[in-house]
Amino acid sequence: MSSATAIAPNYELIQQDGLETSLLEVSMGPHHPSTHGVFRMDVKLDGETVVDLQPVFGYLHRNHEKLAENMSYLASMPFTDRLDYFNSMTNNWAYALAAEKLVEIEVPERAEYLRVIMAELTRLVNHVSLVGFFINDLGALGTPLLYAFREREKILDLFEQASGARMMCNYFRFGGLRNDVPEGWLDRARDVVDRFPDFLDEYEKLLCENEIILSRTQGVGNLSRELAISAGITGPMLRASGVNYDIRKVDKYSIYDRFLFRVPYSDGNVGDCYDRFMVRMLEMRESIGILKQALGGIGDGPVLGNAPKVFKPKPAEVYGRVEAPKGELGFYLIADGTPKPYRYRVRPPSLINLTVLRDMCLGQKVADAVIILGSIDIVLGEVDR
Amino acid sequence: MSLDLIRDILIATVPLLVIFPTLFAFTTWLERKALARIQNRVGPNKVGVPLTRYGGRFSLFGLGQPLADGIKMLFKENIVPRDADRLFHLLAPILALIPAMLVLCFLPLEFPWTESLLPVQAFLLDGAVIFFFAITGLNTLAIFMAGWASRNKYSLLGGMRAIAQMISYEIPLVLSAVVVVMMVGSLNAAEIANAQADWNWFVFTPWGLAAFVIFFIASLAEINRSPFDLPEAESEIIAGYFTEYSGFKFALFFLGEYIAMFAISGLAVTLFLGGGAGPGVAALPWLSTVWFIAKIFALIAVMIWLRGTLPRLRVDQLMGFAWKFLLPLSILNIIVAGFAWHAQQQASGILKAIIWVACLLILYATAKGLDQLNRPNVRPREYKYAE
Amino acid sequence: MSHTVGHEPILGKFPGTNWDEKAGALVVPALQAKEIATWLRDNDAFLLDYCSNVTGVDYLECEVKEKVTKEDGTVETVTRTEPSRMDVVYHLYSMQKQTGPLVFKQRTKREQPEVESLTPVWRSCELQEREVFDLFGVNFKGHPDQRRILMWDEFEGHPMRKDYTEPFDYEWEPTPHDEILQKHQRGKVIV
Amino acid sequence: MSLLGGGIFKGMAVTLRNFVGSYFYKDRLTTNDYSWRPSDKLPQRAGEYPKEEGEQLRDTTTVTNYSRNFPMLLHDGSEPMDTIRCVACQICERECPPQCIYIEKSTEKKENAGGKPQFFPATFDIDVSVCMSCQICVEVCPFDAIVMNSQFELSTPDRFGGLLLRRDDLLKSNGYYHKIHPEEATARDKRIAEEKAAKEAKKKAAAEAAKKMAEEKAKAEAEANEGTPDMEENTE
Repeated sequence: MSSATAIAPNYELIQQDGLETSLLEVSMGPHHPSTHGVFRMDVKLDGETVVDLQPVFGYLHRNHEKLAENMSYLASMPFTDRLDYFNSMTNNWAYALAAEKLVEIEVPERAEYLRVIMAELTRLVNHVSLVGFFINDLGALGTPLLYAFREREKILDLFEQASGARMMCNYFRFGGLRNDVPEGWLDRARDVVDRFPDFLDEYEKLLCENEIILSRTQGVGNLSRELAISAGITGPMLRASGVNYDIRKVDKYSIYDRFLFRVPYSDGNVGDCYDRFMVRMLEMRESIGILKQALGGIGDGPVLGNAPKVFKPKPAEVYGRVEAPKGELGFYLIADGTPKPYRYRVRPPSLINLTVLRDMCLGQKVADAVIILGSIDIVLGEVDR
Repeated sequence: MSLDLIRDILIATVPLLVIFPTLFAFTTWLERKALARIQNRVGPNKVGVPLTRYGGRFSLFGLGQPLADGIKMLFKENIVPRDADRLFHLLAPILALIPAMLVLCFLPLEFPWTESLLPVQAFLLDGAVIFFFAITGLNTLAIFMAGWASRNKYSLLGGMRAIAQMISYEIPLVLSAVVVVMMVGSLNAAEIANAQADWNWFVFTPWGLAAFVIFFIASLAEINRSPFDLPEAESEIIAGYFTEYSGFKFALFFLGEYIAMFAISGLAVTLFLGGGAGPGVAALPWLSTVWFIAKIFALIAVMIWLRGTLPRLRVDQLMGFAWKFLLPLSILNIIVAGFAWHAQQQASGILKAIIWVACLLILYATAKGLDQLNRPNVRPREYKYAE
Repeated sequence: MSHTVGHEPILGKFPGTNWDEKAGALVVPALQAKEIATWLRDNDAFLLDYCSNVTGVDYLECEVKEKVTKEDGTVETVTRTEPSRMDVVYHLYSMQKQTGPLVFKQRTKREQPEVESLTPVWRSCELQEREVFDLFGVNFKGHPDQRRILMWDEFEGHPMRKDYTEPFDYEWEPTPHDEILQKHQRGKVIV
Repeated sequence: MSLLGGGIFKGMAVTLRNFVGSYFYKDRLTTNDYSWRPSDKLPQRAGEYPKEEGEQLRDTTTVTNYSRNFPMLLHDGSEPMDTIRCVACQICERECPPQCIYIEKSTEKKENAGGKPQFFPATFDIDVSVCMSCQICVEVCPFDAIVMNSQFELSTPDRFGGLLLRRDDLLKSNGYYHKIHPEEATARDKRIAEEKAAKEAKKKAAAEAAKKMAEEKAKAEAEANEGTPDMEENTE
């Protein structure tokens, strides 16, 4: 049952003095309070120490790819919202990006700016609530989480005003956006963005120097640089392991080359939960910088290019990817000349980041397994698809 | 048994049985309300008195909530897992409540009506402090019983954690109380409280302060309060030892936990915070009870505040903290207290101040050193930025 | 956009490979895949250390109409039969050189497909190859832990295959416009 | 050397500030207190929001001018079925991602808002237990007949019938649409008017062109009949 590539410590049944003991097998999940959805970890415990761990998923599997292969290109756009339901905007974007590559549609400039604004707001939403959930897994009584939700609420209001929905935004279209933002939206967005750093200061004061958080997270769930690259880890988790790789910088998709921003990454000595937590905290500050530039530079114009309503691309294969808050979100589309994609594949960052869960958890305490899972930042809608 | 004795027993026990469960109901409301406000929520504000549905102006800040909770608990189904040990599953919550209620008797509470009625104060036991620790120790047994009888792996883990934690933290708890016992020279709770009259609270001495801090931290662990709520760590082991409890059994556990909270806070007040001492006590003796309970609530407020702020420790760090930090510190504190107390007996004002400052410095430096020794590499880090 | 990876050296080094111009992909015979993948990862010219995406593509046997320009310049539509096949597609990037993607395809037959597992080369393939095994039924030789990942263990069939037909689904979500509703009204389905 | 436990004290200061602040600053408190609303004004059944014209529930942030929940069908006049915009073309049924729309076309035609005899939906059901509020039907509709409603109090004890919205439940007037989504409705009406004007202009132009052509034809015929040699000059 165990993966041969992982290094398992050679635990055996302890038999001393004729006393027969065995390992405690605990099935954590699928309805455990802190497995972030219907995720299960089959954990073998020696006392409190994790000896073996097998992630089990698929409880939320709905064969999103097959569904999408049986409907038109546009119709699977709302389903992408449901992948990573925290970040529907970036999911939309990744899909739109891939489809736009397929038919080569130009996106108007205002739409590009709005896309960047939406994506960075999404990143704020994701990171701020991830940190909240993470501290919740550490055992805080939801206080940081509720502070995070307080701020998230303001951003979700912005989403609702623009797209009509708070989480399942379904806002992006091939060649732009569904509709322009309403009057006064940009000012409200500026207001939210201007006040966000105050909240971050408060948040950092609450969390970043707390001795308990420091000692709980440092040295826990170490992920080496080499393993992170080999295992295809992406996003903040990769940068926490000391690799400077951000698709916004590498691909320069959309108009990210117009903004000045920095990518925080650790020195790669440990790559533990603390690094992953801090990289996200620092990334939020950079997102605010991008948002300020984008909200300052946005001009007037149309938001939807001349995309055809009936979408019938020529046979081709494309792979479009964006830096979603959780990592590289890619869409691999194969068109065969019909209105439906022949092959539609989602490259889910959450699932692939889980590859190293076992390696990080072995030898740690059971309480650490929970926070390591929390620091990976998974959403089961995306893992199971 | 004479009628008088029965009367005395009733007079002495009934107030405890009435006051503290009432305070428990109030405390659950207070905790929910305070935590809600800490988390920028409103908290219970609907259930009024008497249990009005939409509250409105009769909601009284939701004070009816504990009553509604209690009624809900009473009428909930009592679920026992199929393979559980039914007898011990039933006994555990009762056993958890009894020691907590029992130790309330040793608190030097003076009710105004008992004074005139009782020939002797029933609970003025000479070995009160010892008894207190002895009886609170029983709580561990109840918790492990619950964990074992539930036949649930999470419960078992919670029970095992509880045993390890409570036994470990009892040592610094007792050792920090030893300082006060040394100063007073008595184990009698009332005598300890009386020794602190006229603002001579032990918390105002350096060794008393250190002992109080250790006592408070250890008591948090002893009653499973955040950040030491490992036996019931929600994010790791569901609800720990009471995962499989529902309905009134759960309510008993809950009650036991809060009563234990009152009891240990009451002991902390007795040992370090002057007992019932406070302004106006000399004129109105019953005010001392009010002061005593007010001090208990001050400590409970801090506990709630801590619960709203802090995450939980890990199990090995928890044990390390007890054995490698609190234990050496409390032993050092006893030594420091012994020497300093003798030194300051003959000293004048300035010298006394110097001794006290020196004591504080020694204790703080030791604590800091122990902290460094225990976690040498734990500190905030620097991060790089790529343009 | 990304800096593309030149594929010519690979074709020179490994004669069995060929370049699919239409898909922009390197097609590799299944037996050689691991060797080529290791070379691509370690060779200084490529350093493709990051395998981003692994997926399968199922091609049924189909008739393709192609316009062929004859020698005399006339255009004629030719119908030919494309054989069925199964592709396993890898998208490779280099984190060190920040280049990519190189699309890397293992092509195999559709019935009882078997390819070489690249999990020993890139760990990121581990869960994704399991997923391809689960949903397409491709057998990965050398995969350390090949079992179903998204579907339950007792599940029969491979749902992402193009010819997969779902069995009568007892977990059908009843809606008012289905025969299920009628059955429900007759009291035959308990929901 | 930092203070022992300094980080914890800092955190406690933050929580204390939030504790106090939640009593004084409204924007710290994100939860909405409904208790100001008398019990007889609490929503009792579906369709209670918004209660009055222009009321957008200031106390909640969940219903804004732009929020959408489930689709509704638009009509223009007082008698819904006389002015229904939908012509039962079934595009939305085909495009609906979760397949929650069910349409049966009428057998005979009937005059609709445009004044032309058109088909109309004999049945138009939306199963809101399946609908995912994606608005694709609104986008693909060529007749602006279906738009999003923001009504969200839809709970019902009947899982099947109660969550199946029939045509008559779905029919809402354009005035209601203006009330719940003022900006969007205005923009849509403007666009429809423009399109109509353009269509009419085109029609007019076409008619004129036809007329002109007819005239010219007549003229040419007349001229041909007359057989005058000036024709070439005329055309120049």
